[in-house]
Amino acid sequence: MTTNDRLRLVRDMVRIRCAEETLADLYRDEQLMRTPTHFSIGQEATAVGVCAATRRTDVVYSAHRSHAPYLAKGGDLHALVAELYGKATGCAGGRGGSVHLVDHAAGFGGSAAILGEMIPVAVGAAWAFAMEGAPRVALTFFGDGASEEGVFHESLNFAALHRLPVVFVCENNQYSIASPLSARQPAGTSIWQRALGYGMAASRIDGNDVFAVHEAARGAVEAARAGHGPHLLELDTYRWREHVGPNWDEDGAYRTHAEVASWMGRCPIRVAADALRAEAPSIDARIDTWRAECAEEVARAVDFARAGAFPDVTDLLSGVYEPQPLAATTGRN
Amino acid sequence: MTTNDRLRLVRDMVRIRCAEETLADLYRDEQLMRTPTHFSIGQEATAVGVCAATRRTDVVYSAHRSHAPYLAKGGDLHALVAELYGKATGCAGGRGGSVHLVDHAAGFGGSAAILGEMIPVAVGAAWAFAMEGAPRVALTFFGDGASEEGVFHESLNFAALHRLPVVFVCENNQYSIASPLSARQPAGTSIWQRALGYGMAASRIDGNDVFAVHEAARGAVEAARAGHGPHLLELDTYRWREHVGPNWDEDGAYRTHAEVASWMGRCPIRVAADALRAEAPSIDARIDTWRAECAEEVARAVDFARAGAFPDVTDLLSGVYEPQPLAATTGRN
Amino acid sequence: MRKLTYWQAISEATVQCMAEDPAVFVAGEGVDDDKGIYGTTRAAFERFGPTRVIDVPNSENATAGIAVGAAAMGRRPLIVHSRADFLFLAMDALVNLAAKWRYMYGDQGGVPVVTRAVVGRGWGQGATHSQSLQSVFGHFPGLHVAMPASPADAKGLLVQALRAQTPTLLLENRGLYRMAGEVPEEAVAVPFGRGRIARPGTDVTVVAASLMVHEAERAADLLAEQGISVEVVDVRSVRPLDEELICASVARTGRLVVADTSWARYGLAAEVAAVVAENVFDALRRPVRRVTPPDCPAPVSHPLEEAFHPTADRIAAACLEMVDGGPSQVRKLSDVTAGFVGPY
Amino acid sequence: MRKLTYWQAISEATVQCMAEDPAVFVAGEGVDDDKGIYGTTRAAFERFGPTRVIDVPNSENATAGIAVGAAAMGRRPLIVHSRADFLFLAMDALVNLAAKWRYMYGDQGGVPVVTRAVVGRGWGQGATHSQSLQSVFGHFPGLHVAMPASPADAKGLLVQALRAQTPTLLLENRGLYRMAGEVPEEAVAVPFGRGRIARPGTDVTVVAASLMVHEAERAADLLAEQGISVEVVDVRSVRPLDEELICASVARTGRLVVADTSWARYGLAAEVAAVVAENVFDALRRPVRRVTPPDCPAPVSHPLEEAFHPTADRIAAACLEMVDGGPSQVRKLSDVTAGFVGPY
Ligand SMILES: Cc1ncc(C[n+]2csc(CCOP(=O)(O)OP(=O)(O)O)c2C)c(N)n1
Ligand SMILES: Cc1ncc(C[n+]2csc(CCOP(=O)(O)OP(=O)(O)O)c2C)c(N)n1
Ligand SMILES: [Mg+2]
Ligand SMILES: [Mg+2]
Repeated sequence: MTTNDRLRLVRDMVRIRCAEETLADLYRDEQLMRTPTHFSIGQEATAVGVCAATRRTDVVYSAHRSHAPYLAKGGDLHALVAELYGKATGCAGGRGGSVHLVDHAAGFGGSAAILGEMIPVAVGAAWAFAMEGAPRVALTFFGDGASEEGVFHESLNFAALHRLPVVFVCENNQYSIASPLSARQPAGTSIWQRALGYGMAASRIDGNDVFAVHEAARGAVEAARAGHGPHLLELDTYRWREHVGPNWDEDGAYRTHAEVASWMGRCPIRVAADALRAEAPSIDARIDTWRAECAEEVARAVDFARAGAFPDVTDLLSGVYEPQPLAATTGRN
Repeated sequence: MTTNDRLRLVRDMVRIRCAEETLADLYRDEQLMRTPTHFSIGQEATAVGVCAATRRTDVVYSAHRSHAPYLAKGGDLHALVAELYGKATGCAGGRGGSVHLVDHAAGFGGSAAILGEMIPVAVGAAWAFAMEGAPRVALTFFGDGASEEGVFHESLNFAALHRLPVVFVCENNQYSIASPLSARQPAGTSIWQRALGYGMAASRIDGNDVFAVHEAARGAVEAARAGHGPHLLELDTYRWREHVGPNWDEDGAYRTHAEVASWMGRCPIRVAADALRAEAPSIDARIDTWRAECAEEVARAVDFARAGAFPDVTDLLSGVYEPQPLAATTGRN
Repeated sequence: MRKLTYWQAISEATVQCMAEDPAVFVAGEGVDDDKGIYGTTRAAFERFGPTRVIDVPNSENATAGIAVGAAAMGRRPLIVHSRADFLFLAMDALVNLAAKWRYMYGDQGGVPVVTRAVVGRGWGQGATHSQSLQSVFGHFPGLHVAMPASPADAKGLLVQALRAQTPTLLLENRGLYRMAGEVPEEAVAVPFGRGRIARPGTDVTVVAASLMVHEAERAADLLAEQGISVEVVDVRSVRPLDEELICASVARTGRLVVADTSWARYGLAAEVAAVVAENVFDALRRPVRRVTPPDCPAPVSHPLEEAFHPTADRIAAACLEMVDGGPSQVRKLSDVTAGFVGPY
Repeated sequence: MRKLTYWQAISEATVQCMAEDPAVFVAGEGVDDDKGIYGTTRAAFERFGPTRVIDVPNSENATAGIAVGAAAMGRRPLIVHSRADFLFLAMDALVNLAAKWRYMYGDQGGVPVVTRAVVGRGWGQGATHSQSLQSVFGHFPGLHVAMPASPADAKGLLVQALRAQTPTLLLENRGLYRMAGEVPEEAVAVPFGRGRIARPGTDVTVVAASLMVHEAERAADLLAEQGISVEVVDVRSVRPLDEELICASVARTGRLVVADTSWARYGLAAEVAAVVAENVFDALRRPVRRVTPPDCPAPVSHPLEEAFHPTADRIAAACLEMVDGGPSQVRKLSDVTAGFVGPY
């Protein structure tokens, strides 16, 4: 990786951080984004490190914590913000909200709010690529909590059985809402090791080290593309804000200020900047510049979102099906 | 284990074999047992070896291939046969059929026809025992095919997390209906190893060697009882007859005569008899005697079943709920 | 009588039933959480601790099967889901096993698994966080399914469920938790299968459950100003369903509106209409009207969401249309749950 | 026109659609099996081999989600379940994701996953191997759900499903596979949402789907002997539902019987009754009757099973009751599927 490549990873993290922090403030203050929203603040290295290892033609699916994967894969920022504002100009036309982002042009296949739901979807996409002989890879982001869903295992089994080009990206942020891993998975075990039971390649990486994530992801994505089958990446990281919503919640109800602070000390942007300082001494100034650029970009996106029209209420029923007549009597299908 | 204990295991296998062979003949010839029936002929060592390691107060659940676990746990033979004939005297009053056997007095908690369904049920029973501090163990029989259901993994995770007294008994007979393992699970992997991903004790045993099965099961059951948590036993075995029904199906459609013959050469009764011959030279004569005794017992059970009344059609609606009035107008709840 | 909110009534029922029966325990994702599922499980956790109010992994299917197994061994599990939509993952265990257990195993005992599930609504809950599955579960013999509308019923039906031998689903609408009402101090059971006349009237019958009972009552208030008398029937449980009460009301009024939070097709509204068509069709003076969400998934965008959820206004309009010679318009109401403020 | 059995018609549709569109593939537990799901997938396997007719692990939830992913990338999966009861395990992916996909992601394309599922019946299939889930899936906007009664419709509706952009569930009753009927040689699509008058009549309307259409026709034959003229409406698809056809028929006859293989509560029979109560209530001269299984799980024991499944006899009796002054009894018929011989 060249220094420029590495700088680009940092820039992408800064951009996502800046976008999410701005959106969190607006979300809290304005109360105009009426959609349950799960911020990735503190977890940017996973999305950025992984997505930078993909091509535009590869397709990424994610769970509810979706802004970072969407933006990292190249999803349109304007369309994201408009979606949060519920506007017709949103990436899902205002119908889906924060948990149902999509950008086909960028290769972001969709995010979903039901735990584990997109894991088999990525496997199915990979199966389609394998059937076509297309050199494409499917990826799916999900949390440590989602790995407890049976469909996670069913999906791993199927992907390994057919050696499909799919990369399972588990963002292990240690919690499922307020439940720590220790309340949900047996002590002394880990998620990546379960993949070994399917004969699948798997690795555990420091998810706050964007370069390590990127290197592992590149290996996994290219191996998948070359027909060597699936890979599971378990990326240890941490969310700074509350599970859903813009606030901080280090009040001891389920985690302490000290725990949050220690992870903030390992901020993925700071970790990357520190690692780069020797080869790019101007890194801090660059970060400031990027932050300013991104603030402007986000401001424009917010303006765009605000200016957009709400979906027309008369369109409430359109798009349930491909166009077809409803029953004349009752307007139902 | 004393020689007598070992002889009793053989006797139990002979009894189950004899019962199932007789029932298979009647099932085919009379067409009076109108219930899809999955025989365990050839797989007797798993049920007998495992159940002999349990106490009456322990509870066993099974999947559709349920006669052998039911009988091995001490389930009433008369009530089994009557159930197959659909009689009110059946163990489930004729309502459940072959796939819904139950005998609470014997500690046979139930069998079910949906793959994987009884796996969490055994975990829940074990949880109840743990909550009560009762020295009881729950066990669940299921096939290699059922281990592909997500609920298998969810159940393992939960059992390991809470170190529950449950033993997972996977009868790996190499097939799910006509699908070989190779079409369903990744090459080079095995079911027992997946349990290791939950930090659970697990072992793979020759499922046609009743003594090996018994020893492993005793260890697993007693460890569970002592609070050391769950265990998964993968028992390699083979069914001789077709998946469902009384016939042979070694016609090459999905398996060959040679394959079936090779497993019949490793008949669990013959394997056990050979192993015992040195310490119990009369083993073959004993087997003949047992067979004769069991034939009589089964004949009596068949007479009992035939003599029993069908459930009264006027009782069709009873037992859906604890007694309660139906809607006066339509007889519905 | 003293008043409690809906969530307090559920909390109190849980604590009282746990105190009276040591076999009762609560399990679910986040039930031990600070927020305690809108407060409903918090008091139980504080009083009985983590051995009886137990957080579980995100494994809805296994959790339901585990509850069946625990119930088969004499425990009384109360499983809680923060959204009813997650029940699809638990449906095999609940419908193929729990519902059929007693019958299929020859009536030798049931598995009284009690499941509470929250129906989301508002603040962009969207297509997969706002579904109310009463008809989907209500279709299956062997289950009880209830939708308490008042704090008293929220308590009484839960008490009944935790004492009886039937697997039961209780659907609770998020919009109800902060509503207050009179609730008996004691743990008094409310039987399943008996509806209640939430408000007597003579011109039109509105049959509803859960949140829609309140919308119907608000519609009734509105129409009373115009001299139209609406009878509101709260079915309380959708299985068993109190056919007699519904039919008796329609026999009196001759007009039926059914209001429901789920879709019309194969929904609660369909069943109520069918019961009337079977039993008192000749009392009907007007076509039956179903007031339900339109035939689309729940959208997120605020104006669409507002148009999606059925309200008092739409119930009132449906009633008005039926009453010959009545006024053609009434003033507009705001949503009964409009008090909710974000962020969520 | 040449005749095919129901299973042959499905097989032919599958082969023709696979030949016409290389994106179509078949997946399911045992679809590559010798027996080929009652023969329906065998010809496809023989012609297109294991890369397009693919056995899958016993993982119904993942299989459904995988189908959604494959469809999102332009493939056309046809998933087959040997029993509809297994669909509970696939319900999250089908209802929470496939059904909502187009709408929830802003109408940028759908995921045309086609699912075939066999409804069992007879030979002690029992409580968990004989359920027909039309109303459970039919409740949800975004899906198409059909229940072909004839070989021609089995072919035509499958062709339509495999060419359209909507996630679709096709429920096939096991008792129909060996029935023969005229089937066009070409792959001609039958549209969803258009029912058919299976038999015209003037005295009573019987609305049914799938196997119950045949039971209704047999009941009609029987009653014709008594001078009673029964009109049989085959709805073909339960979502969309052909309300116009149903209402037009009832408007003519003034009498409605709905016959269904699933329970009355919240079932197809409820919905049809509701549609009539909404639109042509004043045409009704008699109370609506639902002929469905009684309110219990399916029992195994033969006499109970016989009493459980609704038959031509019960339909005929329901019609008779409605026709004023008609005879009070008709001769007894045997079950339309009585030809099935075991062992199973
Ligand atoms: C099937 C299902 N069960 C429960 C939930 C409720 N829920 C939403 S997010 C969440 C936590 C998930 O934790 P994890 O997968 O680790 O992701 P994180 O939020 O930590 O990123 C839960 C339990 C859900 N959306 N879907
Ligand atoms: C959820 C579900 N899917 C599919 C089936 C159909 N089915 C019945 S038995 C069986 C084979 C199961 O194989 P295995 O678990 O290995 O048990 P075996 O029959 O070999 O003893 C299948 C697929 C089912 N009963 N339940
Ligand atoms: Mg997490
Ligand atoms: Mg097997």
